[in-house]
Order: sequence, then C-alpha cells, then structure tokens
Amino acid sequence: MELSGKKMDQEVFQRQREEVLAQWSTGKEVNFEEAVAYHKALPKSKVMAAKLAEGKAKGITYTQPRAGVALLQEHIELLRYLQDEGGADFLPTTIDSYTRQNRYNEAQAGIEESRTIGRSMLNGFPAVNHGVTACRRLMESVQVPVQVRHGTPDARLLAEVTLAGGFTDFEGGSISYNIPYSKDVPIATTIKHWQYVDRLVGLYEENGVKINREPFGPLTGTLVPPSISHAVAVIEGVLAVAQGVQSLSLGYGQCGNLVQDVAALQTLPVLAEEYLHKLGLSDVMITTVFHQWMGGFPQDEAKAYGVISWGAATAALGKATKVIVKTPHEALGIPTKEANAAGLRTTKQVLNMLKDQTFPQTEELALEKKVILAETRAILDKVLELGEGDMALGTVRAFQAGVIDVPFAPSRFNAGKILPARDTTGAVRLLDFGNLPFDEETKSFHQERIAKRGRDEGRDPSFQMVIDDIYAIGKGMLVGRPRP
Amino acid sequence: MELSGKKMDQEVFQRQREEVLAQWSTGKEVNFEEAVAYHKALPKSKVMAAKLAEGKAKGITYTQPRAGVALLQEHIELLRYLQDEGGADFLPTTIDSYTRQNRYNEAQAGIEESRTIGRSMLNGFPAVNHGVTACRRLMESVQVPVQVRHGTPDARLLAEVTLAGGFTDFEGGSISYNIPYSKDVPIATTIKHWQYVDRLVGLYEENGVKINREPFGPLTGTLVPPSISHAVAVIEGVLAVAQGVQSLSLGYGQCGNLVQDVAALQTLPVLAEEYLHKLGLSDVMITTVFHQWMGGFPQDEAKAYGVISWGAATAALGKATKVIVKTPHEALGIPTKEANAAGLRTTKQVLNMLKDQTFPQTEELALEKKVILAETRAILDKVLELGEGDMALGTVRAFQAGVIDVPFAPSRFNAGKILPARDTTGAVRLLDFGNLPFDEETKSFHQERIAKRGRDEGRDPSFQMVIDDIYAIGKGMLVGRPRP
Amino acid sequence: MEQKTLILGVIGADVHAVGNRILDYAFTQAGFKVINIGVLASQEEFIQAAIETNADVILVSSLYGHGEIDCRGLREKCQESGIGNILLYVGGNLVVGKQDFAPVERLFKGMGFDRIYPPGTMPDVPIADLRQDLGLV
Amino acid sequence: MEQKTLILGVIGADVHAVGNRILDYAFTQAGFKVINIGVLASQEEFIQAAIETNADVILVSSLYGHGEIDCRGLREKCQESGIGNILLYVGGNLVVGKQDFAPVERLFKGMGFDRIYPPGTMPDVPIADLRQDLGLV
Ligand code: B12
Ligand code: B12
Repeated sequence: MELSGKKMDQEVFQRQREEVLAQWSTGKEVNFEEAVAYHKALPKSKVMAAKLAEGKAKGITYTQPRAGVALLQEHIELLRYLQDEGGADFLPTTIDSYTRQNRYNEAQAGIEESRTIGRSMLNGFPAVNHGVTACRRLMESVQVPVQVRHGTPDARLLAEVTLAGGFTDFEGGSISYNIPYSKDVPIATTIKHWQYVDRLVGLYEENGVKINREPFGPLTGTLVPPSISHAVAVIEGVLAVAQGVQSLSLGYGQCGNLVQDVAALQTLPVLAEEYLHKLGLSDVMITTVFHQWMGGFPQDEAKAYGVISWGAATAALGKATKVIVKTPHEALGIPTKEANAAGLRTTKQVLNMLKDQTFPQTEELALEKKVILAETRAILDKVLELGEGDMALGTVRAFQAGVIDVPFAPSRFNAGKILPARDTTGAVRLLDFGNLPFDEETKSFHQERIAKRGRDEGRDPSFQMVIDDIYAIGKGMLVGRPRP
Repeated sequence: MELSGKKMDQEVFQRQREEVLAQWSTGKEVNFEEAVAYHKALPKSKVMAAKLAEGKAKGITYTQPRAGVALLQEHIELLRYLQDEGGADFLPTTIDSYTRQNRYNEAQAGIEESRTIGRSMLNGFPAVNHGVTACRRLMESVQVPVQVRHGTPDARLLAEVTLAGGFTDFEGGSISYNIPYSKDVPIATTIKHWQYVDRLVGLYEENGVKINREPFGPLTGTLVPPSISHAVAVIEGVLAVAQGVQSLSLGYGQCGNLVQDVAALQTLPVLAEEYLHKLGLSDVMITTVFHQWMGGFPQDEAKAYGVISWGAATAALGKATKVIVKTPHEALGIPTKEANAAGLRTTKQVLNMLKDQTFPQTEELALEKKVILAETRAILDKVLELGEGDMALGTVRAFQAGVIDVPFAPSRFNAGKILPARDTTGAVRLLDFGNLPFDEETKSFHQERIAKRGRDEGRDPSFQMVIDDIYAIGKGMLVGRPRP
Repeated sequence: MEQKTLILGVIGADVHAVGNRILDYAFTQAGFKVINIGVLASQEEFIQAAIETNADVILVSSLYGHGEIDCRGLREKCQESGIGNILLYVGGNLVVGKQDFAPVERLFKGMGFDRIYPPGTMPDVPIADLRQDLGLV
Repeated sequence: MEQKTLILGVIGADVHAVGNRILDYAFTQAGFKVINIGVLASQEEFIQAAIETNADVILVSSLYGHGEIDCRGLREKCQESGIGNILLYVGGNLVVGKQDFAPVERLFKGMGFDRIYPPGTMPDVPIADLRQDLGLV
C-alpha cells in the first residue's frame, strides 16, 4: 500500500482487519455492529465527545488522571476511587508497556504474576489481554467517560478491543506514539497503523457513534518547544480527520513560563483549524488538553504539589478544555490511588479558584503567539511542500530532513539535532536549530533570548545549560541556573 | 497624655518604661545599653532589615512560616526544623494567646502544664514569661533573622523583652493588633501603646541597631478589601516612622483574584511613600509582605496545597519581598513541624519557578490600581481631615465615624457596617459601604461589579452571598456560588 | 411554638469572630432567640447571660487551640450557679493541633458537654441537634 | 591510564531516553568509553555489546517500573556467556510504585547486581563508584 494522507480504501481496511483481530485471542470478541449498538446505549454522560462539547461551550477545564493496573477488579477499584475521591471528570485507562510493544505474551505473564503475588507487576492495564467483555465491565462500573492512554506505535488491535469495549476516547498518533515511544519503527509504518485506527473511529462516527481522538501532545515531555509539538498535533489531527474523525482534542505539555504556555494553548486550535481548512477537510470539534509538567519532577511531595498547582493555574488561565494531572509520587513511581486522587484535588482547587479569571491579552502574549504561529507554519508549510501537498508523505520526508525534530527522542527516525534551552524567563527556546525551517528573524529571536540568559548567568550557552534545565524543576527551579 | 501622632516625649517614655518593665518579673532582665551591644554583635545574616534590603534590591521573594510552642527547647527545635527542612528564609516566633492578652499568669500555667504532659498546651511561645536570656538562646540557635509575630494590643513589655532578646523584627500596630484581636480596647489606648513600641524601636535605631517593623496587613483575614487594609498599613507606617522607625514591611492578605492582588501589592508602597512624604516624614526602607489566603481553608490537605500554591504564585507575580506561608493543616489546627515545612517547600517551589516571570501591566491591572489608589486616598485624606492634620487623632475619629471599617472585626470600636463580597471574577468588592468616604464613581464601580455577579448567579446580592464567600475557599471555590 | 433561647460566645482569650457572626445569623434565621456575648468571653459571662435570660442552651466556640484549658470546670460552675442541667454544646478547633476527633470528643464529654462538634461544622448540624434536644421536632 | 569501557542501555520495553542521554554525556566527560545501546534493549543486546567490546561494566537503566521482571536472569545469562564476573550496575525507578529503597536494593542484590541506585541519582555518584570499583583512584 502506498503512503498517502487520503482516506483508507474500505477493502484494504477490511483485509487488514482480519489480520489485526487475529493477533491475539481476544480479537475474536470484536463485533463491530454489536459494538455500535453498545455505544448507542451508553448514557451521554459517559461519552467523551459530548461532555467535551459541553465543557468547551461553558469554558470549563476538566481534570483527568493517568492510571492503570494489571488486574480488572483492581483497575475498576482504582478508577472508582479516582472518580469518587479525586473528583476526576474523565477517567483514563493507562495501558502497560508490554501491550504498548504488542508483547501480549509478556503482558499475560505480568497478569498472572500479579495475581499470584497480589500486587500489580505491570505499569498499566493490559486491555488487549483482558478483552472486550472486561472493558465493558469497566465502563459499567464508572460514571464518567473513559479514555485509552498508552504510547503504542501499533495500536490497531488495542483500538479494536477497547472501542468495542465501550471506551469513547483513544489517545495517540503516528508521530506522538512513535518518536517518543520507540527506537526502530519507521514513521511510514506508524502512519499506516494509525490511519487504520482513525479509519476505525471514522467508521464508528459514520454509524452514529462519537469517539474522541487525542494526539499525544507532550511528546518526550522534556523541553519540547511549542511549535514542534503543535506541528505534530496539527499533522496528526489532519491525518485523523482525513479518515473520518470528527472530534479532536489537541494536547500540549506545560513548559513552565506562563506567557508562553498561554500563548501555546491559544494558538493550538487556531493552527489546527487553519490547516484543516487549507486541506479542504471538514469542520470538526476541536478541544485543547494541557499536560501538567511532563519532565522530571521533584521527589519531595510538597514540592511536587507546587509543580502540580502551577500546572493547574496555567491550565485555568489558558482555558484548556482538559488538564492531565500529575501526582505527588511522580518522581518516584506509579502513584498509589491516594496520591493520584490528591493530585486531582489539588488541581481542582486551583482550577476552581481561577475559573472565572482570565489572562489578559498583552504585548508579550501577542509576541509569543506570533512566534509560535510563525514557527509552526514554517514547519507545516515545509512538510506540505516536501509531501507535494500530501501530509503523510510530507511527514516522512520532514523527519528524514530534520524539518520536524523532537528533542531527546529515542527513535532513530528522528534527527535528534535540535537542542532546546530555557531563556532567562523560563520560556523554552532553541540553542541549536538543527534543520528546522525557521527564517532568520525567528532564529535571531531565539538566539537573543538565550544570549540574554547567558549574560545573566555569566556563561556561554552550551549543552551544560540544557542538562541544567532538564534537572531544574526536579531540583526546585524552572531555569537551570549554575550553582552559586 | 494627650493623643497625637508626634514623637513621644523622652521623659514620658522613660516614666512609662519603669511601669512596663515591672509588669512581669522578666522585665528586670532588660538592659537597653547591653541590648544594643548584643544587637551590634549579631551577624548581618541575622538582621531582618539588612536581609530585606538585599532581597528588595535583587527582587527576591523570601518565605516565612508562622510557628510557636510553649517550651523553649521545643521552640528551638521547631524553628531549626523550619530553617533546615523547610528552607525558611526568615523565622517567626508566634506568641501564645494568653501573652497577647497580657495574661502572664495563665501563660505560666500553660508552660507548666505543657512541661507536665509533654505536649504544647499553648498556641504559641510565651516570650515574656521565658524572658530575655531564653530569647537570646533562641537567636543563637538559628541562622536567619527572627521576627516576633503575635496579635497583642498592648505589646510594650513583649517588645521590651524580645528586642532585648535579640529579635530584629516586630510585627503589629495600633489598629491591626487591636481591631481584629480585641473587643474592648479603645483605639486611642493602642495607639499610645504602639507609639511606645515604635519609640523603643526608634531608640534602637538611634543607637545604630536596625529593627524592622511590620504592621499586620491582613486584619481579620476575611474578605478585607485592599483599600481598607492599605489605609491601615499606611497609618501604622506613618505613626511608626514618626517615632523613629526606619525600616517598614507593609503587609497585605491575599484576596484570591490575581489582578486585584498584584494591584494591591504594587500600590501599597506607593501609597506609603506618598503619605510619609505628605506628612514630612523622612525616607525609610519600605518592603512588602504578602500573606497567603488568611481566611477559612479547606480541610483536605491536597486542596490546602492548592490554596498555598496559588498564594505563592501571586506573591511571585506581585513581587512581594516576603510571603507568609500557610500549611496543609491550616483548617484543622496548629501545624506539626512537618506540615509547616511542607507548606514552605511547596511555596518555595512555586516562587522559584516564577521568580523570573513578571505579570504584565495591562488595562485591567491599571484599573484595579486606580481603584485601590483612589479608595485608599479617600480614606486617608478623610482621616487627616478629621484629625486636623494629625494621623493619630484622625484615626480615632475615623473609626468612630466608620470612615475606616474592618469587616468581621470583634472590636466594639469598629463600626462593623460594611459588607464585602466577591464579584464574578473573585475580586473583593463592597456590597455595603457603611460610612466609607467613597465618591459616587467608586461606589457605582463596586455596585456594577457585584450586580454582574448577581446576574450570573440569578440572585440578588445579599448577606447570603457574603456567607457563601466566607465558606467558598474552604469548600474548594473562590466565589461562593449558590449550590446548583 | 415557644422561642428557645441560646447563649452564643467564643470562650477565653479567643478572638475568632467570623464563625460566631455566621452562627448568630444562622440560629436566628432558624427561629431561635440568640444572645451573642461575642468573643473573649469568660465562663462567668456565659453563665450570667444564661441565668439572666433563662436560656435553654449554652453554645461555646473555641477556635484558637486553648479550648481544653478554657472549658474545664464550666459544667461545675453551672451547677454551682443553679443551672446545672443546662445543655452545653461546644465546637470549633477545640485543641491545639490536628488531632483525631474521637479522643477530643471523649475529652469534652468528660468535662460535661452534651454535644461536641469537629472543626468546620456547618450550622445546619447544630440546628438539627438543637431541635431534637429541645423537643422541637 | 587505560580507558575503561561501559555498556549503557535502558532495558526491556522501556523508552525513557533522557537520563540515558545524560549518563552517556557524563560518563564520556568523566573519561570512560561509553557504548550506548539506547532504549528498548534486551538482556542479549547488553551481553553481546559487552562481549564485542570487552567491556568492564554493564550499566542497566530501568525507569518504567518493569525493572524487576526485565532484569531477572541477567547475571545468569552473563555467566552462560562467559562474562560471569562483569560488574553489573542498575539504576532508575526500578520497581512499580513509590517503595522504600532498602528492600528494592536487596531484591536486585539478590539478582546479582553489584550496585543499585535509587531514583534520581546524579551522575557523579556512579562515576565515583566506577572509579573505585575499577581501581582508578
Ligand atoms: C519524561 C518521562 C516520560 C516520557 C519519556 C520520553 C522519553 N522517550 O524519554 C514519556 C512521556 C514518553 C514517558 C512515558 C512513560 N512513562 Co515516564 N516518566 C517521565 C518522567 C516524568 C521523567 C523522566 C526523565 O526524563 N527524567 C530526567 C532524567 C535526567 O532522569 P532519570 O530518567 O531519572 O535518570 C537519571 C537517574 O535516574 C539515574 N539513572 C537512571 N538509570 C540509571 C542507571 C544507573 C546504573 C545509574 C547509576 C543511574 C541511573 O541517572 C539519570 C541521570 O541523572 C518520569 C518521572 C520523573 N522522574 O519525574 C516518568 C516515569 C519514569 N515514567 C513512568 C511511566 C510508568 C511511564 C509510562 C508507562 C506511562 C505511564 N504509565 O504513565 C510510559 C512508559 C513508556 C515506556 N514503554 O517506557 C513512571 C515509572 C513508574 C515506576 N517505576 O513505578 C515514572 C516514574 C512516572 C510515574 N511516577 O508514574 N515518560
Ligand atoms: C481567620 C482566622 C484568624 C483571624 C481571625 C479574625 C477574627 N477576629 O475573626 C486572625 C488572623 C486574627 C487569627 C488569629 C489567630 N489565629 Co486564627 N484562624 C483563622 C482561620 C484561617 C479561619 C477562621 C474562620 O474565620 N473560619 C470561617 C468560619 C465561618 O468558620 P469557623 O471559625 O471554623 O466556625 C464555624 C465552625 O467551626 C462551627 N463552630 C464554631 N464554633 C462552634 C460552636 C458550636 C457549638 C458549634 C455547633 C459549631 C461551631 O461553626 C462555624 C460556622 O460554620 C482559621 C483556620 C481555618 N479554619 O481555616 C485559623 C485558626 C482558627 N487560627 C488559629 C490560631 C492559632 C490563631 C492565632 C493564635 C495566631 C496564630 N498562632 O497563628 C491567633 C489567635 C488570636 C486569638 N487570641 O484568638 C488556629 C487554631 C489552632 C488550633 N486550634 O490548633 C487555626 C485553626 C489556624 C491554624 N491551623 O493554626 N485567625
């Protein structure tokens, strides 16, 4: 099959489908028509797209945790706890790392070992192994919409099982669940695999079932400049809508500087709409997702609460539709349900206190927005140019050329040439542009800002600055200043 | 002695001094010349005014907890813990409530009972009972400046003992430690008593010893509009400087709306300088103190961390010189040292992450500043008019007339006629102006803002709105919306 | 129905006035006659007010942590003053520090209080209890 | 002094790449020869790289929580491959959840690791240990 951003051929899809459903025994449980009926019978309060639409209209910022354990009963208890004690507006099901690599045998071993020793040996819920019926048991045990969150390059079977299982939202995308999550998977491969997922969602939509799709915004979570993650979000959005997706949540991971983060949240839907329109794609519902700081956290719980709260405040002032919540255990390990609910409640307190306050439109904000818009457009226009108008083709070529480049990504299909560093106000800028297609004006803006920091710190910008920035929040700072 | 804002006569002061020092046995330990020498031998790092000056110059926001227990050794351990594990930049010594009412016998009973049962039966450190030598043991056990924090209408003996004991900062004032802290004490009385304290500080200054003075900004801590607390802060500042105080920290308690709080922090020193100048008083060093939300807290610790963090963020964006930190135990009881240190670390994390970020000057901010300036000036000009140019006299008359009026204050010398309520963005406005000398423009500004909230909530503004606002933060909101 | 009289106040050297204002308002709204002696109230002031107004209940607030010391002996003083059977309620942040409520409740029960309320109690709780204890339901 | 060779990698299905990048940089700066096999590395890849380069130490990272499962049997495989005595270091967030470090350390000692590092270890710690264990001090 040749790569293109066009809608998948129905026959091709059906042929693949048989293979996909045969990858693990639970594939046999999937029956599309029956699944459509199941979804249609779900109360509106459990349908993600419906609740997101309501929130968007009312200007609400919803909360969602991350959570998943090996066994069904424990997973249900965990989610109910987060709903009841954490007040989570949306629930997740975080998938374990073996399932993410399609290693269902190892996931099975993890399930069995967890049963034997009585604690979860997996870092998430192995939904494929548990199968459709188990997923539905989960849906029926909670009151709010549930989303699949993972990091799976090839998530076709996972999507089949979980969507048939009643999940109404599916995270991920061909770039965002490849580049940060694998080493050896070509982008063309994940684009195809995710076109399958999006086409599946499109089929549900065509049958009157609303499924929300959410590209994973933060990528590697570590000093990713907004224009890079925005470019990826827009591409994945465009590719998804081409397959029939109707409801998109676009994500962005907090960088830490308020003005830059608010600017990022405000520009993200603008850019998505612009490129959807440009490519002649139909109108879809776009909402925004803000991730509290995704990089290294402080080990101390009190400090972690500070980081969490600052993320909540930024989400509220940036008017994100949803905020993904961290926990006071972040630096140390998968959180207990108590720690997870605590992170939610801290977040909610701040959101509530700020929900009626707005961040004023100022010159500084206008400048940040201008920069983000210009940079993202530069990348996206180059992608389209390289792809001769085709986003899928352009994406593969853009990664080859380093036109899109994600910092600290493990994938060998990512150029890995750019180096981000904070400026003196904590905004994430670029120290090395690699092959990003930025014009001279943009480049000198970054250079000046970083040079200013260098002067403030009395040192030349270098890789040491980047390392210091990686550690900074974990050590109680935002900007990684040299130790005095 | 007739009331006036002028510098106390030295003879009058000396006569009073004998009485004051005779109020409790430890008064005998006070020897002024020897105390001056003791202060001069203190390292600069333990002198509040010196460290504040440094912070002001560098734009640092320092942290300070509240803390005090009945027994010296336990109090030392507590403060060292807050210094070492909380990273407190300044330490406090919170005085117990018996001492605050000059009930030294009861304080003594509290000390003895605490010794017997092995836990503090007092809500603070009874410094008068412990005496000068004990205070110095404390100073010598810690590395940072220590301030006396209390709420004592007649703090003359407390000041004598603690300043001789090496404290370099003394909180309180004739209004701020009367109106919220007593029921039956006339303002003229506390003005005289605090003129004594300020004169004592002036004497230290004349002898080359720097003692910082800090009027207690937040008053009753509950929906106090900025112009009310600013007027009080300026009056107490003016009265203090007239007695020879050289270094003033002016405080303000967080209301919760970012723009209003930043405006309050930015206008406070402007107003103080303006009125000091107007009254021909010499230039002094003015720094600002921001109190994290002083009203009712949520019981849940996770939510309390959210409130604490939002206070920290506001302090940082408003560039306060110092922030007074709350703890996750606030709603329930005097915090353990661990909870207290946790509040400090949360605060510090947020301060550090925001220290290089600024809140932009916007139209909204300019408007809030204009309102605060106009209101505070209206009050202060009326005070001076009533006092025929004398701030002390004017203050007494202003309280009689309700020209200054503190909401929810227990004192019968406070009119208690005004009613504050939040507007729809959470800013504190006035529902009832009592006798505040505001012009029509100001009044209609408040009325419009509160009317807007009424419309948003579909109810007429009333005392129920005030009650809802009092409970709101404790229940996880800022604005006390009617339950749906 | 006959209006019941409540004595309301904040005991000892305690100046926390906000909750007192709200309780006054809420009890009045609920139909009780409220005699509010305010903050910084001594045991004697509570008792005297109760005798003077022939009150049905004394409601003591203590927020600042010294409640344990300040409330001791109140029941005995009531007995000495001839109102030994008056209902005594107490609430607020009764002891120093964040403590489990069960032992605190036991402590104050031991001192002769009829009802003891944990921190942050909303007015509807004591209002319901008053109605029950005073046979108004 | 002869340059010592280290095998660095992130074991199992783990993709956390940031710490790996920093360790690579720090060990190289400290004068070691670093063979970085990156993320998603199997036990076999670690051993093969060690044999091929005649390495002195294998440093295993595991961040994502499956370290316990992924690291089991590594020492035995080393023995089978004829490098049974190679130094084995392991660090990261080794188990699922926030746990006390002492039992985690015991667990991995039991699996045959020579040094075990808690979450958030800074590079200077293993660098000092390497110098000691390799007789470079
Ligand atoms: C950034 C991040 C991500 C990024 C990674 C991007 C990338 N490709 O690199 C993304 C978002 C993709 C991600 C994904 C996942 N993550 Co993650 N992630 C983090 C986070 C926030 C920071 C990691 C980091 O970069 N730190 C900065 C670097 C410099 O520090 P470091 O990695 O700790 O490494 C240092 C030391 O540990 C030490 N060290 C490490 N290894 C070794 C080895 C030796 C021998 C020595 C001496 C020292 C040493 O030296 C390094 C340099 O100082 C951590 C939590 C945290 N630390 O705050 C979670 C965390 C590691 N992730 C976690 C999890 C569970 C996941 C996921 C499964 C998703 C989920 N359930 O939410 C997936 C896993 C995907 C996979 N298959 O691996 C958990 C692990 C839980 C546990 N062990 O119980 C953590 C702890 C978060 C949490 N509390 O839940 N993650
Ligand atoms: C505002 C406040 C102040 C203001 C008070 C202004 C004023 N004059 O009213 C100021 C700043 C002056 C102040 C001073 C002090 N405070 Co104060 N204050 C508070 C705070 C933040 C809110 C209190 C409040 O107004 N709540 C709102 C009202 C509506 O609620 P409430 O008071 O709890 O009352 C409700 C219920 O408790 C209940 N209730 C109360 N009494 C009764 C009685 C009965 C019979 C019933 C049924 C119900 C009931 O009904 C009320 C209405 O719903 C609380 C902590 C908190 N709650 O968050 C600390 C707190 C009460 N203060 C405390 C302390 C220690 C002090 C000080 C000693 C200073 C210090 N060490 O920091 C001084 C004491 C001065 C003195 N002599 O009393 C402690 C008490 C500690 C303890 N018990 O272990 C608290 C808990 C804070 C803390 N964790 O340290 N305080």
